[in-house]
Amino acid sequence: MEAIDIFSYFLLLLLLLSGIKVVTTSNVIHAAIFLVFTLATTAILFILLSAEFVALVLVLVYIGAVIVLFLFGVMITRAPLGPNAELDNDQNKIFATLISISIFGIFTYILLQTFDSTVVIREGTSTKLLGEILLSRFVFPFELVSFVLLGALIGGITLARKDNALMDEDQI
Amino acid sequence: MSFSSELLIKVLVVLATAPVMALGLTLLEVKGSAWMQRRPGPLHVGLRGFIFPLATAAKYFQKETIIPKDVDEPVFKWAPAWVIAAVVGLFTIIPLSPTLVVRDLELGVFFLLAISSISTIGVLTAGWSSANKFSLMGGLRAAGQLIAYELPLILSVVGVVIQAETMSTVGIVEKQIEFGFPFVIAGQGIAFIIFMIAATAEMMRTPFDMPIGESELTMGFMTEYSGIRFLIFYISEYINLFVMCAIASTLFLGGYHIPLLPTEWVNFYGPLVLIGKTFILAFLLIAVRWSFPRFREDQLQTLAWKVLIPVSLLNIMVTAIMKVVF
Amino acid sequence: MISYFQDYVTVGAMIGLGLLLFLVFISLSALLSPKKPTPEKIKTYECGVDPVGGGWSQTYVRYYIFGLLFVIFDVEAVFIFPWALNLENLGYFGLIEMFIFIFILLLGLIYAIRKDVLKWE
Amino acid sequence: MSIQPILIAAAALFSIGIYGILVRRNAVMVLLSIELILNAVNINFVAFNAMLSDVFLNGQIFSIFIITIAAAEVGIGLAIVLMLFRNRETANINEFDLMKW
Amino acid sequence: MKILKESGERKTLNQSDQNEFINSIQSSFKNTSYNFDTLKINVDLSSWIDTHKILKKDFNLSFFNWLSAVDWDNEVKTGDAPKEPVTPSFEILSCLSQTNSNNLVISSTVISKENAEIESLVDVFAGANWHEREAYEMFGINFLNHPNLTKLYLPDDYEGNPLLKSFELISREVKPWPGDVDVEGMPEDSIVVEEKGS
Amino acid sequence: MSQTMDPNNMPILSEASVSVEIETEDMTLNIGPQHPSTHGVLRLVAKVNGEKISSVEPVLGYMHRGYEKLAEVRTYPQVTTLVNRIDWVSGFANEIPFIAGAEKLMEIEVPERAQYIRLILTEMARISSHFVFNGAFPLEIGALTPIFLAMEDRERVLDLLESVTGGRFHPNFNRIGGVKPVAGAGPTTKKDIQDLPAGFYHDTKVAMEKVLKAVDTFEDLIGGNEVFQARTKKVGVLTKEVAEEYGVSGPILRASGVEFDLRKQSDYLPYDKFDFEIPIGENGDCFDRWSVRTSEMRESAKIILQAIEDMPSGPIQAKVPKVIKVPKGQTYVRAENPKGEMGYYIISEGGLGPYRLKIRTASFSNISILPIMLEGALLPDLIAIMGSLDFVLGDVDR
Repeated sequence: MEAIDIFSYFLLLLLLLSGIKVVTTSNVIHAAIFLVFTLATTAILFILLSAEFVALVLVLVYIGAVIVLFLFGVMITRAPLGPNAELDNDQNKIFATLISISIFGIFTYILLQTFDSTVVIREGTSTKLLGEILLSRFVFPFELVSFVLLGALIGGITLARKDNALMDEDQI
Repeated sequence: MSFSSELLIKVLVVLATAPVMALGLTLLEVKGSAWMQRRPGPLHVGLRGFIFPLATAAKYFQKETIIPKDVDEPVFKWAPAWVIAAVVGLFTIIPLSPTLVVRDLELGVFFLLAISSISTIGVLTAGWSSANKFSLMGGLRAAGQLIAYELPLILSVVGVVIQAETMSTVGIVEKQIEFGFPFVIAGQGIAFIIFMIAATAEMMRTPFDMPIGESELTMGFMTEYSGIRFLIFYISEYINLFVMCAIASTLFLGGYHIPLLPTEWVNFYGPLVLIGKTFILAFLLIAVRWSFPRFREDQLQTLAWKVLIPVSLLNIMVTAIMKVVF
Repeated sequence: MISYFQDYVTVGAMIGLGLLLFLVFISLSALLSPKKPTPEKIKTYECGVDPVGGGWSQTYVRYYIFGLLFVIFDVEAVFIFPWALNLENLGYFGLIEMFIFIFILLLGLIYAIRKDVLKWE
Repeated sequence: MSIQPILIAAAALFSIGIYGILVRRNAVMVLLSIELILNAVNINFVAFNAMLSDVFLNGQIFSIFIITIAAAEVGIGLAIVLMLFRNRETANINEFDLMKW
Repeated sequence: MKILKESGERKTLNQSDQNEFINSIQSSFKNTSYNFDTLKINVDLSSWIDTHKILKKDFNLSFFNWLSAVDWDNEVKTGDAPKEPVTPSFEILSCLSQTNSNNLVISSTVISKENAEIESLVDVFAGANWHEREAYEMFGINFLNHPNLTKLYLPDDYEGNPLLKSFELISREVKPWPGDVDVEGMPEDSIVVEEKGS
Repeated sequence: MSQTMDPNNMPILSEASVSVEIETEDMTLNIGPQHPSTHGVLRLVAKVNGEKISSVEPVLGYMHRGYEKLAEVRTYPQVTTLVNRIDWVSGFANEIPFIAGAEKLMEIEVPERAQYIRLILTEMARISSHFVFNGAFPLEIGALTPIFLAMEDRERVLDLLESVTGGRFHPNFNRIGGVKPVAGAGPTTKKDIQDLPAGFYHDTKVAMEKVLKAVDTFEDLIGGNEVFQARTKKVGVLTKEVAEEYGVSGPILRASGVEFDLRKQSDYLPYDKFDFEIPIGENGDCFDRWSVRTSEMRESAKIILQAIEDMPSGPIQAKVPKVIKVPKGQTYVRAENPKGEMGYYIISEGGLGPYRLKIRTASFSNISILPIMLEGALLPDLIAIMGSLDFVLGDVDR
């Protein structure tokens, strides 16, 4: 086994641990920070899978922007500093554990059945090539993305604005 | 030389230079501000005041680090780490010559933008975890400002990438040598100005220092920080000043090269040229800092969203048209 | 491929160096500095009076909108970079593609400006 | 390296996300859990891309699109949470029973 | 860039204008006095608010200078007692002036010490707010209809009204009044000075 | 939407979503007493919603020294030492109205030369006070350089004040009936004494030219700065009606467009002998307040230059009794101080000290408009507005 494989296993372990912390920690900000760790390990994993551009996109968009948005959201919804006992539905815990473990079980079974010993191939990806494909083969989804983003922007502004649309139009 | 020993040497060199550059810029700042304010500045500490920054840093090592009782301890304690890690990570792509570079990444510029966005989290969590109203407001202002000015920073670089057809920093400098002109003359003058404004805002220096705004928020997100953790924020600020100015000179001012100098000797004069350009740019920012009051939060956001971002998008379009048509 | 991994080992080493600097600073200071917390010292600073109210209340929704705008334009930047690298190959086709893309997002910015969410009353 | 451990880890991350969605009471935390799920999907795409050594980079480009859409999703999702928070003064999803009104 | 306009003509003191103003005040109000360049109107407690309204409206005294009180008492713990016996009472003083001349009026009314109450001027002059709060804490005078009659300077748990003549200064117990009167000797004759300072 | 509403009792949807705004418990922010920009120990209890201020309650009294009470147990000459500590940035100017009031009650005619010396020193106090303002105000909105330049220039003026009075901040130089001889000239009783230090006229001329130059520098460096203009223009607008009602005086009132300057309208010092202008503002915003003060420095320098030109010779001290007893009477004397109108209402019952001394200070009235001006302002504007009011806590609390 190569060193890089050992490192990959270590990363996967780290990924799962931080993922578990995201859903179990009782502090909202800590959860967001553990999500950063999850994403950072994912980014390293991407680099190992020779997808460097995707890894940096993950860092730029997720860690640099979406997490900040989450932190803003947490602060605006007035999450208390420190642990918050009321974060979880305690009565759901057993049920949720059962469901998630069974999903995991089914997935694992299928995966083990399907991909026996297929090997990942680590070879370089040219970002230039990626751009070329993105703008030729995927040109339609690419343009569509701009509409999705525009829609998200308008929708988000409409929802988050102070004089809400609900109040402006629906109220007589 | 094997890769690992080379890496070790490079890391050690950066380990030595990063704090030295920070101290050098601190000295430039204190002496520059003193010069602008008609006063002598530090005089009595060591060699005519020249080891004053070192003495200041040494002082912080001996100061008690007070951790207030209400803070969210792990977050509070680690917040400076985000900032310094992001800033030091940027040293990777600063080229002192085609070969004297920690690593010339293919995605160089993109890497710069991705990594530099990490420090936002450090600042925001620092403000939040302090459990102090001033810190919180400072942290929010800082985050709002960092994200607002990250966009012009990113977009102003795109013009350079279009012209250079590469994102590697060495590649960009080589392209400028090929051109014969640095990009600031060859079409990216507006982008350079936007980059410098955005970089000033990213570093939270006057006139964009309202996250710290000591007359309003006492010390902004750093209010509760003391001792060594304050020093880490402080030193990161100056390392960041160095990095940003070095990147700006690389992208826009021809980096390690000056026209007419023989390119085969670039390993000798390259570092000096780059550091020289960096310090000149840094001095420009220092002069700006000591001449202007700070903007108001809304004026700052208006400037970013209504002026800088549209203008930088326009710059991209114009550059792209020039590139395709000619 | 070797070079590619070396690239990112270097990046990892540099970011690690940042963290190392942090840890070295912290531990050096822990050795050199005193630690004598007193109740007064570890109180939250609020201009010399006892803090009133909780440390905190919710903040401007405005910041959220800035964050949203930023996310959207950040994503745009992600697409612009591969485009910028390939402009020569793509030619006029790429130019028009990206102009439509930028134009649509600019509409969003104009919408935001028109709705006055960037204004502070 | 075999692709199995990566895919299994992604599946595990997916299940963790599901667990989070079911257990968490705070709406922001539910959104965080959704991010875990999307991240698991991304890992799968990139891993498949590497497995197939796809010349068209379908997997990578798809994951970029997913990241993009996820960003938009978070933007809208948090905006909805904020609006509900305004109405109900809480980010607790148990109390978002608007249909009862 | 000059955004200021500077007043062109020089205003000099106009004695006749001032006399005219004093005459008009004296003809409108019965009980007035003009001593040491200070025009003072003594008004009844009942017409305290109305007087200010009239002064503001009819006499253009729109500038609110100050409001305060005097504790008239024969038995004093601090300072000198009045030479001639006075009726123990509070005198409320308020000062209004014009903003285009040196004209200035001091209105005065007297309230009893037992029932130290007076209508608040805040509705006429909003600026009276803090002055009345000061008088409230310093003298214990109650201003009726004041929006926020709380202590201005002193801590909330402070007891006593410092400016009352019956309020002792602790330092004066240690060193009784008038203390050592340490007056610098004044010159016997007026001195003609040689010009030396150039 | 309050949480107390029972969801079951809510009739229709439209009512349920009436209030869409977040019900904010506004964050209570203590600005001061230990805050970098409150000029001392002022405390503002501000209710803020994000960056916006919904209400402000100033809390005073951290510096209250009870001068009105203390004055009752002091003799008249002793009171001057108290009063020049009221507004310590322009200590000399505080003495003038009190001394003038005592002289009025005693019916003493002050020699002209003493009047001129008082006038020169008052204007110097005004210049030094405005220098402090010109340093502190930009500092508060984030420009750090002007304060160093201002302090350097103020030093020259303070040196002059020191050379005459022996004190830089608290000169205690006025005597009832005149002024003291120059510092170090020996007892006042000596026949042949020196009243101004040697070389005073020349030094003053040099210093005033420097002041004029400094004013030009400030108008360039501060007033010409785009960021400064953006921060101060249209910010903290005060209308003249509100200003008058609250008794706001001095440069702030003049910035709001009211042409009211006691130096022109009153006769406590012989200002009518000099040629000078009163700068008036148009908009009553922070920029005008800065601009009025800065222009005033130029006018003050002009007055001083004129005064040393035609300085009369003669005595500096009128004849007064050895132990000063002020006859029974009441008077109100006010003066145009750098911060605004300062007045003393002296009630004398014929004793060694005043029976009651009401001290009307400018800053007290000037900052009483803070709650109105700050309502709805942004937090950075709070600092700009506070800075533009140029108050001194000693002048507020007394």
